Amino acid sequence: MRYLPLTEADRRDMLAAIGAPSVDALFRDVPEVARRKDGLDLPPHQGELEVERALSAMAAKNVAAGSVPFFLGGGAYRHHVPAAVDHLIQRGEFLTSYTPYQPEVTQGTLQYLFEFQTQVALLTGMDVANASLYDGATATAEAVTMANRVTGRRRSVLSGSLHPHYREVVETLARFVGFRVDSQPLDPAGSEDLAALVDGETSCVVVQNPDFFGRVRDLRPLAEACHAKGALLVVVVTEIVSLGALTSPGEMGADIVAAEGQSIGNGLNFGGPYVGLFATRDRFVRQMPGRLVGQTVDAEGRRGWVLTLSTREQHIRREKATSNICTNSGLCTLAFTIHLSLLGEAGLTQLAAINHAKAAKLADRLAAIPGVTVLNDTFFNEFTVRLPRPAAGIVDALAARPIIAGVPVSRFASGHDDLLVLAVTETVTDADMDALVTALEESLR
Amino acid sequence: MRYLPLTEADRRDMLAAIGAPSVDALFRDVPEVARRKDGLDLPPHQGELEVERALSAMAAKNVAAGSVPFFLGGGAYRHHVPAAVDHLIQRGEFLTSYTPYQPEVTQGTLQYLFEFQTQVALLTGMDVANASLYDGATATAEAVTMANRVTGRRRSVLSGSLHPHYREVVETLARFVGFRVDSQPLDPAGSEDLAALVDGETSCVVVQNPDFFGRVRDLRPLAEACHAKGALLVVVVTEIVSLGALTSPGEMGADIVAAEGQSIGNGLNFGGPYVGLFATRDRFVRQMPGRLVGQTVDAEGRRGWVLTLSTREQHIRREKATSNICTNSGLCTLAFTIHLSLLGEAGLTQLAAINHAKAAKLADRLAAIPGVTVLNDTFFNEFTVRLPRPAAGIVDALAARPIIAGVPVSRFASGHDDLLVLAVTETVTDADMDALVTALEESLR
Amino acid sequence: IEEPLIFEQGAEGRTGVDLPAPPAAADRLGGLARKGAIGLPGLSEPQVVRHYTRLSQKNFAIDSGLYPLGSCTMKHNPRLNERMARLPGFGDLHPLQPQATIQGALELMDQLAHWLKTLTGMPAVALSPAAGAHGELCGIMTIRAALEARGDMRQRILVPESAHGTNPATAAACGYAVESIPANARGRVDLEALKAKLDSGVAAIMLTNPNTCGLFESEIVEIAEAVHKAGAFFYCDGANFNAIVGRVRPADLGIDCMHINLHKTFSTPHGGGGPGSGPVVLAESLAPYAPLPWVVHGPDGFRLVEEADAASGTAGTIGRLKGFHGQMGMFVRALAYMMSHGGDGLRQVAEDAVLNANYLMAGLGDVLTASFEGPCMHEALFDDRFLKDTGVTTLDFAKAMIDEGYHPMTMYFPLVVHGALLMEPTETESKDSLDQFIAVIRALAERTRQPGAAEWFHEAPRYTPRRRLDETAAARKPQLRWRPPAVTQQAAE
Amino acid sequence: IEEPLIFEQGAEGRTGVDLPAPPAAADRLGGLARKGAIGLPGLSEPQVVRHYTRLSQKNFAIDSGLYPLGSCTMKHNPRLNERMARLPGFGDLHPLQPQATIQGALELMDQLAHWLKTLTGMPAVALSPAAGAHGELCGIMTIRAALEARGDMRQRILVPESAHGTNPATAAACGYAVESIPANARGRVDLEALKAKLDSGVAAIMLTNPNTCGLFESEIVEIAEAVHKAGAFFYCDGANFNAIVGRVRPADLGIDCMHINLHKTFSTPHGGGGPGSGPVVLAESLAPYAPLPWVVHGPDGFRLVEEADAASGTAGTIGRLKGFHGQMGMFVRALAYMMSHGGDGLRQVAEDAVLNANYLMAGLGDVLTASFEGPCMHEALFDDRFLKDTGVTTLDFAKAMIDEGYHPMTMYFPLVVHGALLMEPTETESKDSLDQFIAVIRALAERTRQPGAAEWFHEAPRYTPRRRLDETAAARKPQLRWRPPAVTQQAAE
Repeated sequence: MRYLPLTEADRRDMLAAIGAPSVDALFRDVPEVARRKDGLDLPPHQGELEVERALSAMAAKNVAAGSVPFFLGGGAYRHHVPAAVDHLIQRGEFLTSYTPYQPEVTQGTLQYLFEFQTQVALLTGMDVANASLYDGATATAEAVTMANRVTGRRRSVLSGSLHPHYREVVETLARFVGFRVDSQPLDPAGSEDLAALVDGETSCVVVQNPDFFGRVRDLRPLAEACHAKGALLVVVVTEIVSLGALTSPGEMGADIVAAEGQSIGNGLNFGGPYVGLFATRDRFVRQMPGRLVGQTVDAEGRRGWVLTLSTREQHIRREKATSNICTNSGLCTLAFTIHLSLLGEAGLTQLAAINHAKAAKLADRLAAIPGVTVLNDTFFNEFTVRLPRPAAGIVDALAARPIIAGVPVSRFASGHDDLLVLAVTETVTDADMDALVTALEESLR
Repeated sequence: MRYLPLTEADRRDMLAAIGAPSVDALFRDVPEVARRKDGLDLPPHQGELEVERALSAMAAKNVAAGSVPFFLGGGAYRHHVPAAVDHLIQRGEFLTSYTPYQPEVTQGTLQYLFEFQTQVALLTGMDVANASLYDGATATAEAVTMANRVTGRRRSVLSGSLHPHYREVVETLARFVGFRVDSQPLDPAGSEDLAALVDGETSCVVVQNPDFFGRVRDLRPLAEACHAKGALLVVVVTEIVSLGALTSPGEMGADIVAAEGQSIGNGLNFGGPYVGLFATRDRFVRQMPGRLVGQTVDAEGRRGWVLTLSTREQHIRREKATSNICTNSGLCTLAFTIHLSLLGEAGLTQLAAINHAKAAKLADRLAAIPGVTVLNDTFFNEFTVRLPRPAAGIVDALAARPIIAGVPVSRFASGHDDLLVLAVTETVTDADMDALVTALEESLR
Repeated sequence: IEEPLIFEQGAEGRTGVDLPAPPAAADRLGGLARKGAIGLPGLSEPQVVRHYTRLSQKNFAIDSGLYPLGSCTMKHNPRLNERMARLPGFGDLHPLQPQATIQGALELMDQLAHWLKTLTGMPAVALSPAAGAHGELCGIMTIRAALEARGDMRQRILVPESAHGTNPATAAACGYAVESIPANARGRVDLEALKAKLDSGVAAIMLTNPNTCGLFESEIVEIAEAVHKAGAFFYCDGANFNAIVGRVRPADLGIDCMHINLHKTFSTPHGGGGPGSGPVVLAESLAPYAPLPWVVHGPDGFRLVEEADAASGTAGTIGRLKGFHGQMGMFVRALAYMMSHGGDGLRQVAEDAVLNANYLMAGLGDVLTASFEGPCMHEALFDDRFLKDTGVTTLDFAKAMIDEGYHPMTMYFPLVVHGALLMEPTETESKDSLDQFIAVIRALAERTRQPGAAEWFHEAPRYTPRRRLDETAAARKPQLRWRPPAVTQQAAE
Repeated sequence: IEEPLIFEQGAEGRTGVDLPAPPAAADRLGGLARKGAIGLPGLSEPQVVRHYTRLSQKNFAIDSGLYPLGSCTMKHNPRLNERMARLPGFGDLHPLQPQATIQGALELMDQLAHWLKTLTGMPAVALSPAAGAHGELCGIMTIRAALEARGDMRQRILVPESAHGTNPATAAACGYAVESIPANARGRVDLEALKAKLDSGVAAIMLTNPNTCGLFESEIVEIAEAVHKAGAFFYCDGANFNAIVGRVRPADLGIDCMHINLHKTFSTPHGGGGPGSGPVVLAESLAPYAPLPWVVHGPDGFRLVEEADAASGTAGTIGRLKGFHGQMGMFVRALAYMMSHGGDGLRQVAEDAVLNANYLMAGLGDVLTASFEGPCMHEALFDDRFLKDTGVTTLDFAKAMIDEGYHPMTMYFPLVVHGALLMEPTETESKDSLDQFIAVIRALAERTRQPGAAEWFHEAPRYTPRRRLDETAAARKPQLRWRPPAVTQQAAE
């Protein structure tokens, strides 16, 4: 048992020191009915080599994104993460430490969280950001409940171009917490009029930008409509790299930004762990969920950092807390912060430009295929095409070649069988695009 | 230029501070004829993604050992290295530090080298070991020159079952340093009588155990013969894991042990970097090559470690040094030490037992194939078979299946075309053996 | 050594990445291209590597020493698990890939579910919750859904005084009124007080077992019976499952629903505060309400069910709790951990964890003040009676431990004892390590009785990158981000 | 915190690995099975991880701060290179695999050779030397082989006073007598003194350029001409190639042979003292003598030539210098580094390295005492005149730097100046970093003039895991390994 340092001799000596006749005696408070004398029906311990072999065999049954031409987005994006990021987050001092409750010996964690909060605030154009939530979807749900708290209202309007998973998570919460959600129908045409839906009972409107179909929206009119009725505008961003190229939600009048940070620093990981970004205006800070790091001074007057405003949190306020959240995405946050530090202003804006230009290139190439139309006038690195046949079948056929062509909208809702959402990042090569175009042409023949 | 922190503005400011009109002015001592105004004919800088793609494409043109049934040894062995080893050696404090010349800030390196020296001494059964050399072959050459220094003689006898590369490295050195080497012919039969070759001019006999063909030898008679004539016995070990099962060279009377440590902690790496182990008797310590760490105390009387006996070394003694060696295999040494710490007494002996038992199993299975005979009565995890056809052709044919079947002796010397040396470690599965046996049977049909 | 913020190290135009020029193409941003600068600093790779290396050196971690933070299970994190999570087939897999290309991932989820179900004796598990508190939310929602399905709109949830703060917070988040149950003198739930509160308005009880005093709820079977008799559900906070894994199956205790912190019992790294993973095991009565997605066996291998639908039996689901399918990276690590230990090793984990805690209790019981009589489970709870009249507080004592090279234990929790010190050594500490720790704590405990102790302890820690930090100032006027000096100056004017 | 040796932490039967039981089989060890125990300690994985983590925390490294060790080129080590070296196609490749299965590896070696040849202007390169000193051995052997081939048995090698110790040691190891050439007042080789020694008995000169004073040998072309006129070869120690890479090709200086420390110029990690890699570039006249193996293009792709043989043109080879084919792991890292920088970036490397050193020189020239005038190359050399009458030695000064958070520069080398301080910042330090360093050194230099300075400096370092260590005691009675306490006790009696 390579992880267990006690030897049989240690165990004997320790039982003697405790004065217990056996380990069983230490479990004497367990009711007789629940004491398992025999082992469970599970395999015995195995060495590293054996475990590695078994798990590698499972992994080999999957098609890794990097091994094929790959055009999937839909809330998770394949970007290149510099090697230094993974190297640094694996340092034991980061990997194996806990929530920084003891600031004197966790200044490392606290300082990077402070840097993270600043980066997120800058990116989103907001005043202040927290130290992360689980992911973009749960951050969106927290944004809605926060808007309810801030406004004292209990009706929120969700755009039909919000990522369907995000919508569903908000709806689940609404059902059990007991607030009202007006979810608009899926809106590939971009014709919904959200401003018209805002009324005096509305706590917030939730809108995604770029939206689920990839469309870029000018949110300023909507922000004005919300504010005119005392409602908040919640802006969701699933592809945070887009903010290297686009006007920030803050500039367009957002009151809360809930975003998925996976694109920076974090791998696809089959959907998790990811990192939920959450930013808002200074005046709402005491209604924010999640952990916050603040600057202060130590006993000798030196600058330092601590967890702060924890009177919002469950471990202090218990049932009166702003949220039950206790865990953040610490290590994913660190990866985000390191990657964004490496990128810097110049790197992020150039990365965004590359993503955009490559997506534009693919959009033009696909539009040239007979029977294929590109739905979007505007987009960042993701767009939607209408195919002459159901997209799901084509995606499955291309997967066998193997090309991962995108996500069919039918995966989330019926009635849009012919729509396919594709994303293009800096990792996509011209050869990848050639392969997709050729394969698509052939499958449409 | 991601690795270069100076900005153009920095460069301007710095030149001003220096008082130089341009960077070119700083290179004014370079003769005009050698100043390159234009760039060299080399590609321009590239990002991580591009470099990773190019190198991954090269790597993909190789057949990684772990991806196929694999039976190659011959001085490099594929063992499973626990994940903790690579994790720890990549810590920046180990990876990016220099030779521990400043002991106050390198106690980490010094302590692990001291642990390493102790581990090597224990394994080999010798009094003392140095902090490593480049690899087993160069360690063997250093052993011979050290024997020359110790005995004041200039003739060494090399066993015909010494790894051919090791023999060649000693011969190269002998030619240029100017000492005599009696290399015995390749000896698959194990019939050479080395004791008879020792005379009053002999500084040392060099013998490998287990030898190149895998044979395990009792070296005690040879040690006695050497010592009787005032010569030293140099024992070479290419598979250090064998010492978990075998009587150590020290117990059999070796005066110097030169060994390859790759098997513990280090990957195959296509032949390097590896780690040369070098151990000897206390009385010869001042004639040892390479770095040594010794225990001492600091100004407050606390135990600590320093590089010591450096008066043997080139940076102090210059042309009078025991060797010109300056670099060791620091990081490989660390990997060795960590892996061996994880193994411990129980782990190493069990690992050796598994290797041995698996090799025995394969030997028996191959012996059962018509036309195939196993040459060795004794072996550890490597043995030699005689095939009814030239081994090289069979190895190439099996490589296409793909199975890496072993090393044909013809790779090193003519006249032994039918011999194939195979190694079996804990990483070989029953399925691997099945594949080899089947393929071999088929190719011999 | 001081380490400035990255914002204080940046220079314009410098970057830590090299990117090719973008292909020329007309902009499709619809006039919404960013106009101003973002304000991010430019650093080179060497600067970034050094910066975060130096920051890491200001942290204490399991890898640096004993980290006896009670209730947090700071055990060794095997590096094999990190390597496995980074296999391209897991780490570089998109959650929305076609099902044919993710069969190994679904198999892994199925395997993990199998282990969790076997270890708990429960028939179903929901994998998607992202953390313990998220698992609680999931559990309480399934309970509410089950009650609603039988038309039973109960309004209250009972929570012991000693509970983690997440328990009442979760109950409240789901719209329940929270009622506290007192502890008895033995540090367990007062069964009679509980029974007194149980009626047809109670939806559930949320109980931690072993509880946060490090004690096994010895009357748990009776509690379960009483709860079920009242028509309520029994939610168990599984944060302390480490103490009993392989020896006790929660199903055998009458529990209906329990979250499991993979980052505690199954050793996925705490990572400075996350990510976690909080799967929830469910009894037969709650299984139909499990959140989406479900992994099911189909004719062509494994299949993800993502939409509520009668055909797949998911019509009762509470719906989706999280984007995509759960914390896959943590699933891989947890399964690697389980397979490494095996059934036999996990049982040994519980035994050694409990043995280590009792050894601490035995080694410190005469100098500190144990709150309850022994034996404890995986953690040893002391209160601050031993500090009486010394002028030293629990906090002071903890800070002094830091200077001795240890991370403090959990303090002031659970709330049921005064000035609590809750120590959880975990099973991955050696006897040598515990002996050294005991010696240091004993010496510190003795020092509290010496003259000048109050002042000496109050000054601790002395040898850390920072001395005690002013938390009050931080909260009074929060500075939650860096701003350029000019702006700060303006603000100060 | 004290960290015991692993031997002091072991327990019998404990292990950090889990291995299956070996299959039953009769022993084929010929009666030589090990009888006694080896004496290795048993530790669990958590203990081992913590032990080596803690040891690492006692080290200074580039990742922790400026490491201005002159002549060592302690520059940033990119992590991409570590990742590339670990690709299974490189890291998990056996050196004796069939050629068809190693084409990518041979292509990589060929590519690396191409870069090295282009950067140096030389037509051939030997990749197998394992380190700089090994490369020197290779170079001197090829020179000797070339001389022997023309029947010219010269006996002497000329080496400047300022040379690295490896130069004379290598020459001596190859059986040559070593003669020293003095430096002139400008810190360069004294051309006239050199010419006076050059005769038909001289096999070669070994020169470092830029030299160890951080200066370019401005008369190097004249030196080369004189050497060649005498029928000797010009060996260049390429340790300082970093200063000129991309700007100056050694071939254009008349050099016949030069080793290149991949771990310096091309940033493979120093790793606490190794492994290194020391390829040697060779002029046309020396190329036929290059050591085995050679990578050649064959009809079926790349091929390794491993035996001397007229058909492949390798008949003249000096033979094999090392097991297998060289430090492949370092080749991958170096090529990744070269490709990342490109031709343009490497030139910038040299420029920034030289700029940084001159900036240090300018910033410190008035408080320290520079040994020579004029722009330096990649390192700044000072001597100890500034310490005159202070009672502070170069060593003391260096140890005081440690307490300020810096690794000392190289001390007492080169030998041509008194109490040398040789500082090499490298191109991967930022201006901010240098400014901070300059400020600290200036303050220290001022402090040497203050009362009590001698004592204060002599007491440094104070804040390190250990204070100054007694090196004399270590050498007088060497303890080079741990022994169990009982044995130690016996020995002490």
